[in-house]
Formats: sequence, structure tokens, C-alpha cells
Amino acid sequence: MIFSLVNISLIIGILLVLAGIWAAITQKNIIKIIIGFSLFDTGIHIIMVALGYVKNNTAPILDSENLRTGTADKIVDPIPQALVLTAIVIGLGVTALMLVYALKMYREKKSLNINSFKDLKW
Amino acid sequence: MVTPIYIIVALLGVAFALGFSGQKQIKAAGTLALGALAFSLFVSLEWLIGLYTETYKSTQIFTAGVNPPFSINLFMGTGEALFTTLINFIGLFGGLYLFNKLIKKGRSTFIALLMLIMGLNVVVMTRDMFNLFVFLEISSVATAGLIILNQNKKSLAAGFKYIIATGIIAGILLIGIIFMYRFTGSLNIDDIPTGNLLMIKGFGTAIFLILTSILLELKPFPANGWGLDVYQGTHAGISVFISAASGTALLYVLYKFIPLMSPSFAFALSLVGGLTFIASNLLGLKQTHPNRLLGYSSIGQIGLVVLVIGLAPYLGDKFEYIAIALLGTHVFAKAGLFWISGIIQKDNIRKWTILRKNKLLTILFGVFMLALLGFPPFPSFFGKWELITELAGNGFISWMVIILLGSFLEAVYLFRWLGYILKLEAAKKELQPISWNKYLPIIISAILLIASGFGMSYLHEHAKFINYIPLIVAAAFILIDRLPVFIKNTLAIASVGLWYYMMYPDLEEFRLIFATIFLVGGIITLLAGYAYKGKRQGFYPMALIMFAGLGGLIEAKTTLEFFFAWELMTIGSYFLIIRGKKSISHALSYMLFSLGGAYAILAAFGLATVNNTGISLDILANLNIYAPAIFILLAIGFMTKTASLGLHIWLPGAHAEAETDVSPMVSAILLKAGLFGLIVMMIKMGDQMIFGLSISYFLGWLGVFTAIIGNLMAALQEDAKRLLAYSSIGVLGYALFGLALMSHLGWLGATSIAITHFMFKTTLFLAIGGVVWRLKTKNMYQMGGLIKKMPFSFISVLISIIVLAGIPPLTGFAGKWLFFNAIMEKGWYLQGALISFAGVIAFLYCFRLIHSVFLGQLKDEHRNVKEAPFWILLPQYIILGVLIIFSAFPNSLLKPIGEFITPYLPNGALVWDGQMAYSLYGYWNGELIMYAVVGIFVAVLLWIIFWNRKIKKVKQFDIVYAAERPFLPETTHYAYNFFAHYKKAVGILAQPMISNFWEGVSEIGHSVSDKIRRIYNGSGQAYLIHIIGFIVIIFLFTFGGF
Amino acid sequence: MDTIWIKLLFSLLTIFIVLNYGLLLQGVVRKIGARVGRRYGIRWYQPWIDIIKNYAKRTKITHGIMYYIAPAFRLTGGIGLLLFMPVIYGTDMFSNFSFTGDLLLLLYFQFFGVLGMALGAAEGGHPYSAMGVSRGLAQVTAYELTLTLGIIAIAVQYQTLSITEIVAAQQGGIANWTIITNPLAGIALMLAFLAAMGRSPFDVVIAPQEIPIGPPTEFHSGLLGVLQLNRAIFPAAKLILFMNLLFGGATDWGTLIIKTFLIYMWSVFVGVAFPRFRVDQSIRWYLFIPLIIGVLAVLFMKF
Amino acid sequence: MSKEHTEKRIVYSPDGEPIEIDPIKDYFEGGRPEIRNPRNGIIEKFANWARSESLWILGFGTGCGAIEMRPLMTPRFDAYRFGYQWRPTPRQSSVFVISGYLSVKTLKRVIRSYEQMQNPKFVVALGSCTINGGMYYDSYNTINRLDHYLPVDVYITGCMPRPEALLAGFDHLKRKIKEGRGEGANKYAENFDWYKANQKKIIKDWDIPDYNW
Repeated sequence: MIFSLVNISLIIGILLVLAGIWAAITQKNIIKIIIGFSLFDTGIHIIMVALGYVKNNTAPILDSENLRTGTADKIVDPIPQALVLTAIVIGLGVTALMLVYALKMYREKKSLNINSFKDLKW
Repeated sequence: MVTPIYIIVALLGVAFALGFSGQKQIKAAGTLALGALAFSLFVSLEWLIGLYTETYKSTQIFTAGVNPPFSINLFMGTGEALFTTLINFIGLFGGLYLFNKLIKKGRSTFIALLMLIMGLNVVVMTRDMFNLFVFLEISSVATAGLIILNQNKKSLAAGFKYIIATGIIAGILLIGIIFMYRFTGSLNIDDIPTGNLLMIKGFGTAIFLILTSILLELKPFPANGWGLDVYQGTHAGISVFISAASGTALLYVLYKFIPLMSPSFAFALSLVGGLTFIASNLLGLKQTHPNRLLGYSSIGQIGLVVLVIGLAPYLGDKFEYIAIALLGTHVFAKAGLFWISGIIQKDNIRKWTILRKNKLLTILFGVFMLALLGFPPFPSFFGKWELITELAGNGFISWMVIILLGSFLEAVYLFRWLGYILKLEAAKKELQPISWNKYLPIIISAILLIASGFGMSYLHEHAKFINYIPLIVAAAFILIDRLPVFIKNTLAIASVGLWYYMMYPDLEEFRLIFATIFLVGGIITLLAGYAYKGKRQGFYPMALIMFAGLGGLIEAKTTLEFFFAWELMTIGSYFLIIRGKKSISHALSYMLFSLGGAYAILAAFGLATVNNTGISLDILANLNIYAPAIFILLAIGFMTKTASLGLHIWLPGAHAEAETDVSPMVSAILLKAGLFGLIVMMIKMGDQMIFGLSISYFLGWLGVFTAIIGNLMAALQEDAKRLLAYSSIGVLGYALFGLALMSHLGWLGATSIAITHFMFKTTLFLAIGGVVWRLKTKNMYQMGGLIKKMPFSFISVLISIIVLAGIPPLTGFAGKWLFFNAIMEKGWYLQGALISFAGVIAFLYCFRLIHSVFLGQLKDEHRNVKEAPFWILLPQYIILGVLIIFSAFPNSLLKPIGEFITPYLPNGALVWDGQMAYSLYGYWNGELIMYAVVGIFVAVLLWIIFWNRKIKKVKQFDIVYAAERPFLPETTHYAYNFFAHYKKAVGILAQPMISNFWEGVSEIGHSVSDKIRRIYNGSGQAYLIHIIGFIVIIFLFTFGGF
Repeated sequence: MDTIWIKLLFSLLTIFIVLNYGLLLQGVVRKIGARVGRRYGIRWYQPWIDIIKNYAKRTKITHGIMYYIAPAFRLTGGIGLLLFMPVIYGTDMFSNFSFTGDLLLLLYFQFFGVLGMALGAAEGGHPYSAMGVSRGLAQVTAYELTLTLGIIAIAVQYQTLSITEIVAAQQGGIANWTIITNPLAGIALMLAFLAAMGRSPFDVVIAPQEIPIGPPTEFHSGLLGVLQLNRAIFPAAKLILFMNLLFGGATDWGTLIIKTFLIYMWSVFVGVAFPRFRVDQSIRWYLFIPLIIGVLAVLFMKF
Repeated sequence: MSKEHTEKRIVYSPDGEPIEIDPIKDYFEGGRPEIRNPRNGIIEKFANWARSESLWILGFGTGCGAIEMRPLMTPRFDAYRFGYQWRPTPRQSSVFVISGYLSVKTLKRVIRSYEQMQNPKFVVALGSCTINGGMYYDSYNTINRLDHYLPVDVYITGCMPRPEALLAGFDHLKRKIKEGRGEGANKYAENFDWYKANQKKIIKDWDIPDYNW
């Protein structure tokens, strides 16, 4: 089934990754580049979640209830979700850092055009 | 035993704690941070020692008390211990170095530093892939924070490029990791099945993405513009962390993934490594910004290690030895260089002359640089040796070539830089005072570098037999460098003499002859050193390193020892040569030719191990399929030292610009090292054939043309020392020709020429050096008439040129006579005629030398010139005495040499009857000729004295001058363009075609470098495209798309 | 011991004979030259008078020690060349000191005097002297190559470097002479011989009007006298060398005189017929035709 | 040109020390010529015979009469047969042929060349100009009587004298030498002060030493 939830999510994720990279490569405005990176990150996160998804299973919350009812083996794999959470945190950190850089760069040159920052080369 | 988890605990804990400190307690906070780093270093070092001494066992640390894959596990083995030690070392000392700077910027920088080091520690230790990603990101973010330590537009731009590049790379890593989890259900490296799994769909892609992203973090060519910009843009102290610490950690990650690599990816890895190594060193050629240059070098070095990792399967149990030797050198040397750069803070390597004001830093700079280039006794020497040997032994010739080529390119810019520092016009400003916390890291890494060199040689099965005592003696002279010349000279002579004395009982045959030339010759030339006043700083350590190398060549029993000694000699002589006033470019070209030659020798020694066990020099005798190639490579290597045609362009300048007593050392003595090498090679290998032609036949012709061109060029020089230098080229051409004859008489001739060349060239260089010493000019046309002022130098030159020209009755004739007989025997008539033609051309420069300097018109300003200093004359007259004895009693010299040669080339030996020598064709009696000539001469002279009792001594202008009077000595002394007519007739041979050729090669190299480096156009987005393109290409390559 | 003294006596006798022969040759050749120019010419004994005249000069000056002893070098070179060579084949005594060295000794010993003279001339301080020496040396290099090739060809032919043996191999008639048996080597050597004799067209070294006779410009009186003695002996010795190499040597003084005279005529005729070469021209000339002939001679011998 | 090279000057040695140069004194031996008396008896006679039969002429065309010397070398006159030869350097020559008038400028060179010839040496003065100035008797820059400046052995009259006259003059010189009267060099040395005074009277820019060795 092509249009399963997993596949749709995967496709969307991949599209977001590509869009993010596209933005990062083509946009001249630093803020837009940062947005591109956010898209890229988000795409990856969606891919991760999609890969960890198992149809019809429950959330990976281990409590006495599902231990008792035996639905513990019905939960989805918790690791991708944990990974996603971590990745989001890290992505947040990176985005923040980028924004700080953008701010400082703007203060330095009064410009947010990435082409103004090509002094270092060769 | 401290559990390594405390490294994380300490670093992380202190980082959090720092958050509570205010700006007032910043010093305490900083100290606390350093303490945490010191603690981490202590822990990892303790583990390293414990594991090495086998008191500790490697341990797994499970977090959260659950087994993997459900928890993250860290592993502490020897490798981890070593790498975390390196990282923590850099962390601690890098922090110490930057202490003042970090304090100024506030606590957050300390936090970033701690986080960076913590991240890298975990990256090394972790066995979990996602954990790897997390901590890589932590260290990246921390690095990005550190990059803007100096907040200016350069570091900001560089930092931003760094973030977007690492961001993309991290994203790809993350995708790879999630795919990996999807296909294996585990994130633990140890759980993932090994083998050639790359072909399994999906999983292959996963592992590919992971490996490629790690590779990208190592800044492979060409996807590394972001890295270079960072090196250039940020503070050098930060570059240390990026280059030495991050690079080290990521290389270890790559190492951890070796079991997962498919052969095709390993191959891609080695290709990328090799390409990076060559390309970044090539691009370094045109670079003038010191930090960016170090960046190129750094990327190149890491590329080399990547190459080694890619080739790991073929390197067998030597793999780790090689990798650690290369990486260790990289870490310490690059850290040291970046730290020095941080002190100098000049944005162009031409402005680095200010470094010269600080002797200690200059020495350290030299140490780091030599270590980077793989000179002994630093670890990379052994690493490179093993690498080349293993590669050659496995038949990976192209890899060998790539590595040697890359190393050579690296040497070009590093030695150019060193030359600038040592010789460009000094900066006026003084260096700022340097605080101890900046000195200490540099000194410690230099000490560790040297110590690890000794350690690596101790670990090596063959290298541990290398005799380090001469080197240590030479190094000891650095410590007494402040003493006056007199004491140091005496000690130097004593130590060389002692060594010869100790070596003497073991010497036989050619080793005796050359040991005598090298060491006794060394003592004799060192005698001239007494003429110098003051301290002469830096001379003695380098001279002794050269002699240590020369002596080491004699002592060498294995190819490793030989190469070790060869490199040592090269370094010592380089520093001696660069002492000259205008030596900067000559010393560089000397070094480059020597290094090229050395690499040829290294390659040959590597190839010789094929089908052979061990590395004794005798393996050269046990021929394999590469024998002709080995022969040619060795011959090229040795001929760079004998300065044969094509490889000679370094010599004239280097010898001419050197100091008075250095010229004889590098000309009369050093060149013989090449000859010694050729003799050793030919004894072991005999002659070799290529395409059915004997190689020695080519060598013979090469010798002929070297002799002709060398002598011709000598005749057309205006500079006295340059003339002598070209003359050396010519005479060594003779010697090469003699060796190439591969016959008893040829070798006898070559050896006797080697000995007499040592003697007459020493006297000539010292005598002319003495003249230059007094006159302060080297141009012959500015001299003249000095016979009246410097009669002893004149006599010395007179006798020397008679020997040089081979005119009977002096001993130079022996060489000519032997050559002719050898030529007759061998049937190389045309070559023989041409070589004797070269001999006649020698008359031209001999006469020009003695006429222009000592005869003709005395210049007004030289009226009060005194004779050369006694200590410069003394060695000359010692040698002249020996020359006269050899002339009158030729069998005292030739008979023993003949006996040495007989075991190898028995046919056609001379028959001696007293002083009478018989060959197959002719005969010659040096003693009787001497008597006859002296007898006739004395008789005629007495007749002249008798008849001209009343003779009037006149002054210099009492000459017939077309009825006029001369007005100035300058216009009366015929010396400038002395052989104008000869130049007109045969000058076509004297065109600098070979210099032009090499200049062209250099020009092409530099322009290619300039073209290629344009890909780094400074745009971060272009760098992203490079990264993506790189991934695509590697993907296609790995999966057979290509 | 006795033989040494007898040898010395014979050496002196050799020197005496060759000296007088050399002077005679000078006189006669100049006479011939004059007759070619339809002049009466000098008296055949003029060279002796000139030497006496020079020795009879009352004053002399010196420019320094090398200048002073240069004539000694020069004459030693001439006498040595003569004495290291078997002058008369077959007689032990007129072979003088040829047992001490072979052809190569002669080849290199001829430079002994050249070098000494060059040094003396240079110390005179006269630019023309140095100029003459520089021309002379340059020209030597050029013809020496041809000479060496010729000598190698001959040495290969006879498989020896001993002149005595080379002469021995040529005994028994004109057909055995090297010039007949090895014509290429012979031609090469005879071309080299032209410059070796320093006569026109290769006399730019001592070009009288241009660089007033070059190296000996400053020499005079008794010192010039010594040089004149050498100027008699040295060419004669060279003639004897070429006779030994190419024309079968001589077994008695009569043959020697006839042969050497005829050999000398070769350079005289060339000199009378051709004008002077500039030094670069003569070098280029020698590095072309004679060199090719020399190379051919050697190749001919080799294959 | 010449003046600045005869005045004292200072040069600096390679070490920077000043050295005073006095050109005439430092470059030239100077001093006076020495009288070298002939030996007695047969040896001197023999020597004189040799000198007279080997006359080496300094080839220096001083005046217009030099044109008449060239034919001497030609087949028609062939002076070689009498033992005359031309030498390019005064060091080796024994006869100085002053060929006609002497300008003041040439006189200086002639004196230097003459002094550089070795004793014994002879002077042949050729043409009327050397005797009394000839057609240049009242010229502002030629000398009138040569033997005021150099000891002349033989005068040959004529303006210009034919080669035959020259040969005759040389013959005369030969006889004179054989008789032992060719002592011009000693005469010059004996009367050196007088000659020098005469020379200096007429040559104003005297930039050579008093005696040229």
C-alpha cells in the first residue's frame, strides 16, 4: 500500500529535507537559510518517526496497566521516538546558535546577505 | 582506578557549575575548568598506563544499568585510552594557552571548551551510534561557539559556514543512523553484523551515510572549504582544538567503523584520503596566510591517516603503528604550530621573521615542522617508513607515489616558510613578552613529540638498534650554544674524533675510506672554525647533526638505519647551508632536491622488501622483479647529493652562499655521501638491465655530460665560490662516470677522485673562503694581485688546481691515468674522449680562478689586506702535505683502495712494482716522475737565478701598456667575462636549460595550485554543494556507479 | 748507480741535440716562409743570435715570484715532455725517462709548462697576457678533444698506451705506419697538430699586433731567453711525439730529423696558406670537422 | 683624464679603513736608471756582435716617416736578412725607430716606451724633423731636436728618407754597436737629470713617473 501513513510521512519527510537543502543552497538571506535548516531538521525528524511507526500499536508508555493486560508487546518501538526527542533538542540548539550568529553577523556588516561574508577564501 | 565515566561527570559538572559563577570569580572559574580538564587527562592517562602495563583490563561501562542496545555503553580500551589522552592533553593545554583570552571573554567560553572536550571524549569512547551523533553535535555546537572567540567578521563568517556545513553533515549522519536502526534493530556498533554488507539494500545505504558523514567531518578534499575558512578565520588557539582534538576523535570513530566497511568503501576511503593529502598540500603551495596554510597541512595530514585507515587490511599488524605514529605527530606538531602562530599573529608567512627574535620558539617551530615532514627522530619518520615499506611490499606502487608526492608538496611550502623565518629581513618590532602559560603547552608538545619519536623507534623491531648517541651529542650542543666558539669547536672536534676512534676497529674497505673522508675530513674542516669569534650560535648542533648522519651512513646495517642517517644528514646540512647570507632560495632548492632524492631512496628501499625478509642492506643483493626500478630510484636519490646533471641546480647557489668553513663541509664532504650510496648500491646490486640496456651505461653518459656542463659553467662564473661549486659538479660527474664503468680501474679512479676531490676542494674552498673573508666580496673581478698579500693562500690554491687539473707530477694525474685505462678496457671511447675534454675545460676555470684572484692587478682597497686567518690556513696545509705524499708515493693511496675493490671487481687490477703501476695498457711511476720533474725544475730554476742575479723588482703599473700608462687597477685587471670568446663559441651548452626546466615545473605546480584553490570561493552555499556532490560521487563510487 | 749517471748524460745530450735542431728548424722554417713570400729571409742561424742577444741584455725587471719562475715551469714542461718520450726507438739511452710513464703522462704533462707560463704571464699584470692565456686555454680545449679521440683510436688499434710499443708496432716499412693503417686517426691527429704547434691559422694566442704577443708580452732579457730555449725544444718534442704516433718513429737521428722536418712542413704550409682564425672561430672549427673525423676514427676502431 | 688619476686620493679597505693612494709613488717603481757598464774584452765583443746582428725594432709609428718603415719588410728591401725583426713590445726590443716629427703628446709615450726597453738599447731617428724640426720647426706642438730628449744613436736625414737610406742608417748603427759605441742607455742614465729637465720643460701634463721601468 503506497499511500500508507508511513509512506506518506516518509515522502513528506524526504520532500522537507530536499526543500531545506534547496533553501540552504539557493537562498541569499541568512534567515531564510536558517529556515531551510529548520525544514531540513524537521524532515529528518519526520523520517525518523515514520521509520519507527508500527501500525495499530500503542504509544510506548510502560505502566502497570499494559504490563497487566499484556499489551506491553503491542507498543511501538520507543527508541526512534526517544531519538526524535533528542534530535529536536539538538536541532533547537543548533538553530538558536545560527540565529545568534545571524544577529552578530548583521551587527558586524549591517547585512543579512550571505554573499557579504565571502572574505575568507582560497 | 577511576572509571572513565568520571571524565564526563567532571567536565559536565564543572560546565554546569560555571553557570553559577559570576564575572568576578571568573579566574577561579577558569582555574576550576582547567582543573576538570586536568582531571580528565589524569583519568585517561591513568587508563593508558594501566592498560599498557596490563594492570587494568579494558572495560565496558553501561549507563542506566541496562545492557545495550537498550542503553548506551562506553568502552575503554587501549585505543580509547590513548585517544582520550591525546584529546584531553589538547584540551588542558589548549585551555591553558588560551586562559587569558578565555577569561576576558567570560565563563561561557570555558563552558564551550569543556563541552567540546567532553563531547570528543564521549565520541571516542561510545559504542552507540546515536550517542555518537549527539556528542558530535555537542562538540560541533561548542566549536561553533568557540570559533567566535574573536568576534570579527572573519570569524563570524567562518563560524556560520562551519555551522551550516556541520549541520548538513549531522543531518545525513542522523538519517544514516535511523536507517541503521531500522535495518538492524540496534544502534550498538558491536551488535551490527560485520562483513560485506554494503550490498544489502538499505543497510548498505545506512552504513554508507554514516561513514560518509564521518568522513565529511574530517574535511576531505574538495568538500572542505568550510574547514579551511575556519582555520583562517578563527584564533589559532581554537584551530588547535579543531585540528588536533576533533580530527583525532573523528579518526578514531572511523577506526571503530572499520569492521563495517566494505572493501569498495575502504577503497573509496583511501582514494579520498590520498586525494585530500595531495590536493591540500598542492593548494598549500600558493598560500601565504599562516593559519590557512596550517589548515591545508592539517587537512592533508588527516587525509593521510584516512588513507592509512582505508588501506588498513593491507597493512596488517603494522596498521596501528603507522596510524598512531602519523596521528601522534600530527596532533603534537600541528598543535604546536598553531600555538606558535597564535603568538606571532601575523597574517602573512613573509612577516614571520619576527619569530627569529625568540630563539626557543624558532627551534620549536623547526622541531614541529621537521616532525610533520617525517624527519627523524620524530614518530612520523617511522610511521612513513613503515607505511612506504608495507605499501611497496604489497605492490601498491601508486599509493606509495601518492604519499611521497604529497609529502614532497608539503615540504615545499613548509620549508619555504622556514626559510622566510630564518632569512628574510628581520622585523623591526620586538616580540611581545610571552607568558608561561603560552610557552608551556608548546614546549611540552615538542618534548612529547621527541619522546614519542624515541618511543616509536623503541617499539619498532629494527629501529630500536639505531644509534642515538651521536644525535644526543649533537642535541647536547644546543644546550651549550651560549659558550664561546673556541670551547664548542674543541668539543665538536673531540666528539667527532672520538666517534671515529670508536668506529675505526669495525671499518673496512669503502666504509673505511668514506668514514675517513666524512669524519677525519670533518675534523679538518672544523679546525677552520677556530677562526670565528663570538658564539656562532646554532652552527655546532647542526654541523654535528650532519656528521651524525654521515657517520650513521657508515654504521648503517639496515636500510632503515641508512635512511635514518641520510635524512639526518640532510637536515643538518640544510641548516648549515641556510646560514649563508643569501641562501634562502638555494637552501630551499637544496632541501627539495634532497627530499625528492630521499623519497626515491625510501621508495627503493620499500620495493626492495618484496620477496625479501628483513631490512638488512643485503636485501638489495637479493634481487626481485623490481631490481631495475630499485636501481634507478636509488641512483636518482644518491645523484641528488652528487648533483649530477639534471639534479644539480641546487648546488651552485647553496655552496657559493655558504659560510667559509661550511662550503668545504657541504661540498668536499657532503657530496661524497651520494658517492658512498652509489658504491654501496652498486656493490650490492651490480649492474641492472632495463629493456636490455645496462643502466650503468646511461649513468656513464650522465657522468660525462655532468662533467662537461659542470666544468663549462664553472669557467663562465664571475663568483669565485660559485665557480668552485660548479667545479664540484664537474668532478662528481667524473666520479659518477668512474663508478658507472663498473670495472676495477673505473672504481679505483672514482674512489681516488673522491678522495682527492675531498682534499683539493677543501683547500680551495677554505683558501677562497679566506680571501672572501678578508675582501668581503666573492666577485673575482673585484679581486686580483693578492699573491703579494696572501701568499700562503696562493700556494694552497696553486697546488690544489694542479691536482684538480690532473697535471703530473701531482696526484690528480692518477685519476686521469686510471680513467683512460679503464675506458680502454671498457671500450667507452667516445665517453672517454668527452670526459677528458671536460678535464681540459677544467683548466679554464682553474686558471681563471688563480689569475683573477691572486695574479694580475692588486686593487687599491686591498693594499692592507692581511693573509687569511691561521686557523683557515692550517687545515689547508695539513691536506696539502698529504697530497704531496700521495703524489710522490701513489701506491700508498691506490694500492689499498685497489685491494678493497678487488673482491668485487677483480679483473684488470693494477700490478704494483714498488711505486710503478702497470695496467693492461700502460704504466706509470709517480715517484720517479716526481723526482724527474723536480730535478729538471730545480736545475732550470738555478740557471735562471744564476743568470738573473741583478734583477729589478718593479711595481704594478710598470708594464708596457701600448706606450701609455694604466690609470686604475680596476681597468687594467683582465678578469670580467674572462672567457667571452669561449662563451661565444660553445655558450649554447651553458644555457640554463635545466634550471628553466625545474623552474617551469615549479611554475606549473604553483599555477595549478592557484587554479584549483579557486573552488574555495568563500561562499558557504558553494561549500554545501561541494558536500552534497561529494556524497553523490562517493555513493556512485561505492555502489559501482562508476 | 752508473746507469743513472749515464742516463743523465744521455738526457743532456738529447736536450742539446733537440735544442739545436729546434733552433735550426725555426730558422729554416722562417727562411722557407720568406722564400714563399719572394723574400730572401733571415739567416738560418738567426735564432741562435737572438738567444745570445737576449741573454746579453744588461738589465731586467721582475713583477714577482711567479713571473720570475714561470720560465722555469715552461722549460721544465718542454724538457720533461722530451725526456718522458722515447726519442730514438730501439736505443735504451735515447729513450731517456720514458719508462716512468706512458702516452697519458705526455698528454697531461704538456700542460705543466703551459700552466706555469700562464701564471707567470698573469702575474706580470698585463691585461694582454691574461687575454692571451685565456685564448690559448680556450683553443686548447677545442683541439684537445680531437687529439684525445685520435690517441684513443691509436691506443685501441695497438692495444697499448706505451709509445715504445706503438712505435714497435709500426716498424717494417711505410705500410705499417699508423697514418696508413689508421688513416682516420691520423687525419684527426694531424688536424689537432696544427693548433698544437700554435702556428697560423691558430696563432691568435700570441697575435703580435692585436695583443702584443700575448702571454710573453712582459718577458724580456734572460727570462725571454729561457722561453726561447723552450720554444725550440717544445715544438720539437711535439714533432717527435707525432712522429712516434703516426710515422713509425725513428731509429736514428737522421731519420728523426727528416721525418720531423716533413711533419713540421705540414703546419708550415697550412700556416702560409691560411689567414688567422679568431679564437671562437677556431674553437667552432675544431668542434666540427676534426671532431667528426675523430669520432669516426674511434667508431671505426670500435666496430 | 689624467690629472685626477695622479692626485692623491682616499679609498676604503673592506673593513672600512681609509687608505691613502699616491698614484705615481704607489703604482710605479720610479727612481733613476742605473748605469750598467760594459764588460771588458772578448765577451763584450761577442755580445756586441750578437746585439748588432739581432736588432729587434720596436714597431711604433711615431711620425709620418713610419710609412717608410713598412717597405723594409717587403720582398724588395727585406730587412730581415740583416737581422732586423719587428717586435710588438718595448720589453723585448732593442732598437727604437723614431719615425719623423714628434708631437709633444707622442713624446711622452716615446719616453715611456724608451725607458721600458732594456739596456742596451738604441735609438734611430728618422727624417729631418728629428734633427731640427724640419717643416715643423716653428710648430707649437712638435719638438725640434730629438737628442735633447733621448740619446740618439743614428740620425737619418731626409723628408722623408727612402728605405735605402734607412738600411744604410741601420748599417751604420750596426757598425757603431760592434765598435762598442752603442751605449745610449748608459748615456741616458748618466745625463738623466738633463734629459728629464728637457722633457719636463716641454711636456706639461707630466702624469708618469720620472723613470719608467
